[in-house]
Amino acid sequence: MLRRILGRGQPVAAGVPAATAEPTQPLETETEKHDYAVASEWELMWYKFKRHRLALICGVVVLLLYVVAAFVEFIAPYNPEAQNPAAAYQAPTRVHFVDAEGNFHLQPFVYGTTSQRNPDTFELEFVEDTSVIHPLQLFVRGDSYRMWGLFDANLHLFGVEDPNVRLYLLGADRQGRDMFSRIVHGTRISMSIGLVGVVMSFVIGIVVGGISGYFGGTVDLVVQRIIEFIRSMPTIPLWLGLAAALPADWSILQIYFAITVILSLIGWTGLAQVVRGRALALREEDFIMAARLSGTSRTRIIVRHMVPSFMSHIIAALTLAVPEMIIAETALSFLGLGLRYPAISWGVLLQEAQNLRSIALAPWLLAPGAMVVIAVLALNFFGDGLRDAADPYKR
Amino acid sequence: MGRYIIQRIVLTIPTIFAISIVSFVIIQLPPGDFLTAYITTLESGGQVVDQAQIDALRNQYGLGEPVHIQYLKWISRTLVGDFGYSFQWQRPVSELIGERMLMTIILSVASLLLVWAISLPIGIYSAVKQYSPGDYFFTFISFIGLGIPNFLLALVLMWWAYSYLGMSVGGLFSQQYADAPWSLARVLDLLAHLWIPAIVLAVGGIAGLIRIMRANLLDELPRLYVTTARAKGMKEGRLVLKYPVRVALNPFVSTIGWTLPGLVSGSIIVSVVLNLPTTGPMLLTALQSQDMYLAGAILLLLSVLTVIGTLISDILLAWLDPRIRFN
Amino acid sequence: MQNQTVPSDSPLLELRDLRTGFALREGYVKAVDGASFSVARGETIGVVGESGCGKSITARTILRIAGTNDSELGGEALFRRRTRDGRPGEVVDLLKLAPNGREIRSIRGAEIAMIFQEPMTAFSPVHTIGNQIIEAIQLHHPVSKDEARATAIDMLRRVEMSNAERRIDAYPHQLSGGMRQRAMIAMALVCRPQLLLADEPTTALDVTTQAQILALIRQLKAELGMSVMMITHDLGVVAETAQNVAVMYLGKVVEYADVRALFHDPKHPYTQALLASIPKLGREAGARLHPVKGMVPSPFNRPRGCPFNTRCPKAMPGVCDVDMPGPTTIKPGHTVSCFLYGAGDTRTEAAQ
Amino acid sequence: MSVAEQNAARSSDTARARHRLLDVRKLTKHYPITEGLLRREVARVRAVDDVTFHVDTGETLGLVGESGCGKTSTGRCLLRAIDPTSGEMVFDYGDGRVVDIAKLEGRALKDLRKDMQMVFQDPFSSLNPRWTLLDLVGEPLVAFRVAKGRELEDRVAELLRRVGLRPEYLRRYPHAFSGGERQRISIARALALNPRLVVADEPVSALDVSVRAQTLNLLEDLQQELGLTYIFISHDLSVVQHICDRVVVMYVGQVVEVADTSSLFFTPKHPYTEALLSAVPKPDPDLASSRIVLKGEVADPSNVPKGCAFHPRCPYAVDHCRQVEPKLETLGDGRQVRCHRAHELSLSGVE
Repeated sequence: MLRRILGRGQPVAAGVPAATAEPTQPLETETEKHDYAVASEWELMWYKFKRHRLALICGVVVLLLYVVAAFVEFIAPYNPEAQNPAAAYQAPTRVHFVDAEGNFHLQPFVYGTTSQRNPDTFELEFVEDTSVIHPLQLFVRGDSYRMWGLFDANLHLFGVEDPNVRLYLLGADRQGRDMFSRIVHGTRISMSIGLVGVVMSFVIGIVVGGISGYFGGTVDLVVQRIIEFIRSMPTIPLWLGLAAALPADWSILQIYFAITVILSLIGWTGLAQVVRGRALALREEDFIMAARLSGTSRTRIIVRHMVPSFMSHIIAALTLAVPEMIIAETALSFLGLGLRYPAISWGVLLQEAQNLRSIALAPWLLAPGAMVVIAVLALNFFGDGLRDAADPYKR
Repeated sequence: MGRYIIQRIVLTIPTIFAISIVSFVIIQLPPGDFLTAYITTLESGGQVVDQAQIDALRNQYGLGEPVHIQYLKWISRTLVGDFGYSFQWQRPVSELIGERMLMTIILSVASLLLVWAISLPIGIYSAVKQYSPGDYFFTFISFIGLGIPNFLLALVLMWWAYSYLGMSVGGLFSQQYADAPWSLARVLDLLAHLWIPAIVLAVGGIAGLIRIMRANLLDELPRLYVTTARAKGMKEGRLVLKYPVRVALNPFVSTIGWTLPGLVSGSIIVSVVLNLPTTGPMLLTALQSQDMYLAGAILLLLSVLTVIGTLISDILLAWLDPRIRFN
Repeated sequence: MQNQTVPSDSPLLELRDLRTGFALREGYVKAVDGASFSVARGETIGVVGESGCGKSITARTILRIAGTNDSELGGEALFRRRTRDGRPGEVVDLLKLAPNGREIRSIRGAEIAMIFQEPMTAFSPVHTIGNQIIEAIQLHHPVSKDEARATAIDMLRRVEMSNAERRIDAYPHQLSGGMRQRAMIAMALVCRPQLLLADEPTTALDVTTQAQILALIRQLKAELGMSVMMITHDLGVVAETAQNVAVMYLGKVVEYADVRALFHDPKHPYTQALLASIPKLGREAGARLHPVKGMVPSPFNRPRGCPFNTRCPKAMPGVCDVDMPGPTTIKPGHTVSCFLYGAGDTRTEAAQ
Repeated sequence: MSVAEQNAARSSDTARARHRLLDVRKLTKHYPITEGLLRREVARVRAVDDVTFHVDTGETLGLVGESGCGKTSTGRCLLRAIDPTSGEMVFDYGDGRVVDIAKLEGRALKDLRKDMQMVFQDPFSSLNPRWTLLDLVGEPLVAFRVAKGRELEDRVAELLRRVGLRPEYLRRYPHAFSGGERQRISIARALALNPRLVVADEPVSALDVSVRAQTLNLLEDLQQELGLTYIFISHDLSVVQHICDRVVVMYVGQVVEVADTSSLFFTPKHPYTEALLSAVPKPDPDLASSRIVLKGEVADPSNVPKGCAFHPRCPYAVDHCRQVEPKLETLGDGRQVRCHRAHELSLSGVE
């Protein structure tokens, strides 16, 4: 409000005064002004984004999650399918710095565990064997895997050297599989399905939104009605209906793509509206007309004027659409209509937590849910920051 | 206004038509026609299949005829309330879903009311006291609320209540009322159980609408008409409620267009987790066992109800906003 | 609350070194930095200046509606209130009143009213104009809704709105720009204020509509015997409406004079430059304009010394870019803040 | 003779003899108002209605009127920024080629851009904030493949110098400039291809008073140096009087009066022109405001009154005006006016 009152025609951005036209004018802070004056859109956006501390941190978290998704085999200490009946529902292994004698160790370590059945409840109980210390180490040889389908390896980021001691950072499931390794492996599908789904929605959205905005008139009206229609439908039943029709004998990869297609079939509407809205707003901008009057070709106007003008907005909208996809996949898989065993995603892992009794017995089965929350929050805050920074020229 | 309402109602007809097509497509999606699946089910159960009955059904549903004839047969029966036959339950669909549909509506509407009752005042507070500790607190909470999928919340709540309070929070009725006929006591029992799933369902919506109300109101507060009202000598509190809040309410009301589908959507999955007698668990099992007429009917009714809800909200909005009413 | 006794022939409003500052993220803005002038009863004073000169903020500061509560105020704004029976009453310093307290609210709308540039956005879009005018009446007078409505219709008639009985129930978007501004004026004047702050009331309007609105304000001013503060960037509007004029530049009143002296014998180099830079209708066509060189400096980067020294053709190096000139009285009723006419009560930049 | 006229005369002596540059005949632009999904036309907005005027080389033609009078639409039709509904716009390239702008397509339309350019009102929205000055001012040069690389930089630097900006600003973005400077950038871009005609749509309305004069002087200087022809669209009569040689007054999509500036301002022939002149506030307290205050409001272009469009507000209207629509008539001295009573009325202009 103040800005509106104070200066009708003056940009008061970032505290730097407008440069002066008259060469006779003194320019005291020339260098400082110069930086700002020649800052491109992306630099201005970066200045603005940087001020948003939380978004910056969340951006780092998102980046980390995708790094994990890329290197799951290496980061997970074990093969996610490695079963160990003796360790069913074993509680998370405690990582110690101080041993039973009270000595401090700089390197964290764990104790071996022995299990015994409680004679009264018949449940397995786990007891730490404090006699031997097993230090946690970096770059440990362990279960072998094939990295990206390219080469075989058995190096893991961390672990315990002794193959007889299993490390369950987040406990074990019913079959004694390491939850931590499984969650790390789930990262790949859960995080990528959001990305792939958003890319697919984006393609549909930009095509439909572009057509709508380009032709305008009746086409636009019809497309708008279709979008409104899709948005007025409750999505989960629709997803369920479509997902239920997927043949049971499809491979993981087929199901994976089918699910992303199903999610994007409904998810594109939001992006189409962003694209259309921006396109309509841009059409009103004088600089588009000025470009046309300068003899610039239609293609060049689209490529050099229009696309850069909504790139930043689209990127922000895409980022904000990823968490929706992640939640949708998790929900579908959780209900058993999305990805299925042997695929590993956070949603699939959460299926184990459907039973109240198992959660009560092993609350760590909810850990994949915590990952979903972390990923979704990080993406939301990050996307929010992007959106705020998306228009550095806003007056 | 009357013209607007009629126009708006007419516009929902193609929407409902489109919904019916989508539902029909989903019914048709599983490979093979459902009768074959039905026969297989019966035979595997060791029952003898009556060929005459099969033929009658085949004729009734127009199986083997062109798709549009099948659709016409299906939709004309649906319009008179015959949603087909559930093979899994061996009962007509219409008998199965009545009460569950009612429960879904009750749950969704209760959540919607909750969403509004909570997010409106908090949104106003957050905007008026922008950057105050209270604003930061609610902003933070609402971001968290937006990030937690409601079925996860339901899971955690269930686990927490079970492990620490030793109680089960699932269901909408106590055991003795579950199958009892409606009575005052049953209604009270329902209300006693309703609030937990309603809150679980509402959290996401509350968080979202707090953000929206706050942003809308922050847009309106610096407007000139607020200054004008202040220049008239109005008290600050009354001024905020009468002008900017009133204007910010319009986009807020229009959010019903997606809040309602979201709530209905969420109620499916939350009901599965909390084992509520709504359409959710029934839809899931119907889809899993490919009991497609049941699934299709639920889908159709949920969507139509959502569209009607949106229609009501649009009319409400027009009543609120003279700029729509007179154009 | 500070009440002082002042002789009854004192002005209606007297600004003494009025200052308003805001802390924005981009820096501290001295939006108004020393505005002193007074408004006599029944007088129209013009406040002119370019965008960002602080003329709007000056008016809003008087009503205490400038920005949020974190704005910093300085100086005095002495306003002579009206007693219940309409005689001149006690004098209050508006700046010392609680920001949204009972007293300032009883002045707003009732004794000092304001109209704005954009009549579209100045009305709430979802309330009828009648609703908003009736509210203005009922805020200050204990009358029934019906009485208030009758008064409102009467007022709409006085602003020459045809079909007032019907238009009172219109929403702002149903009226044209000129009609909205009439409704705005009706709302502002319905409680018969002593002072009307008109902030660019005709800038958004077409010339012929502008002429109608200016004529209307002049006529109502005479009828109600009120004073008007006409804030505008248009020297033509000032010349036609005002008796005295304050010229503002970067938050300072650089010159104050009666309208004839200002237009025929401007003293401050800024006023002179401003007058030389506008094309005048009917003046020998083709005469070249003499623009003020450069741009208005950013409010975040005010020049040291006289705010105009960077653009002033008569700037004296070592004087004008060091110290701030104070107001110097050239003859009664004509003051100018410029070292060419003396230093006034000089204050140095460092001292501030 | 105005400065502008002198300048134009001087440049025409050296360059090209003064001749008809653009002839606009019966230009019309109607916007249909549609309703419903089928886009049924329920009414039409007569934005530009049967507009006829001409522009000679080297002169500045003013297009004045209040908002909604169609002056901006007319300007945009001339440049084919929007397509006219009907009418002719005959443009003479001066090298033997004469074209009807309304009929140009493709290559030929693009060629026109070299000779006709536009300066916009809003200095903020008319410059893409993501482009540097080099890109912005160089855009037409790139589009027509006139220059690239080093040569492009030199040409743009020269253009910047010409409009009073420092050539070092080449790499800067528009956000570093104030409104007045941005308008200079806009002017530099319009001049890049050395056009013959520049349509300036309210080029100074968004600027502060002191900056306004700088920009007007710049436009005058450029006209003198480059022998430019201007169509100057404005609602501000004092600016129009200052800069224009001839003036076209518009009201609700129609031309109501055309005359050279001094005749129009001192002896208007149309009652609307008279009222307009009288309504302008004059920056001189001694000029007694004996002003004609028009009743009512500008007519709605989608619902133009029958007869003369101005009759509901006209103090001189007679029955005939309410019935019959007047034609644009040419008076003896070459002035044109659309009024039944033009011959009998004696109207007053500015003193």
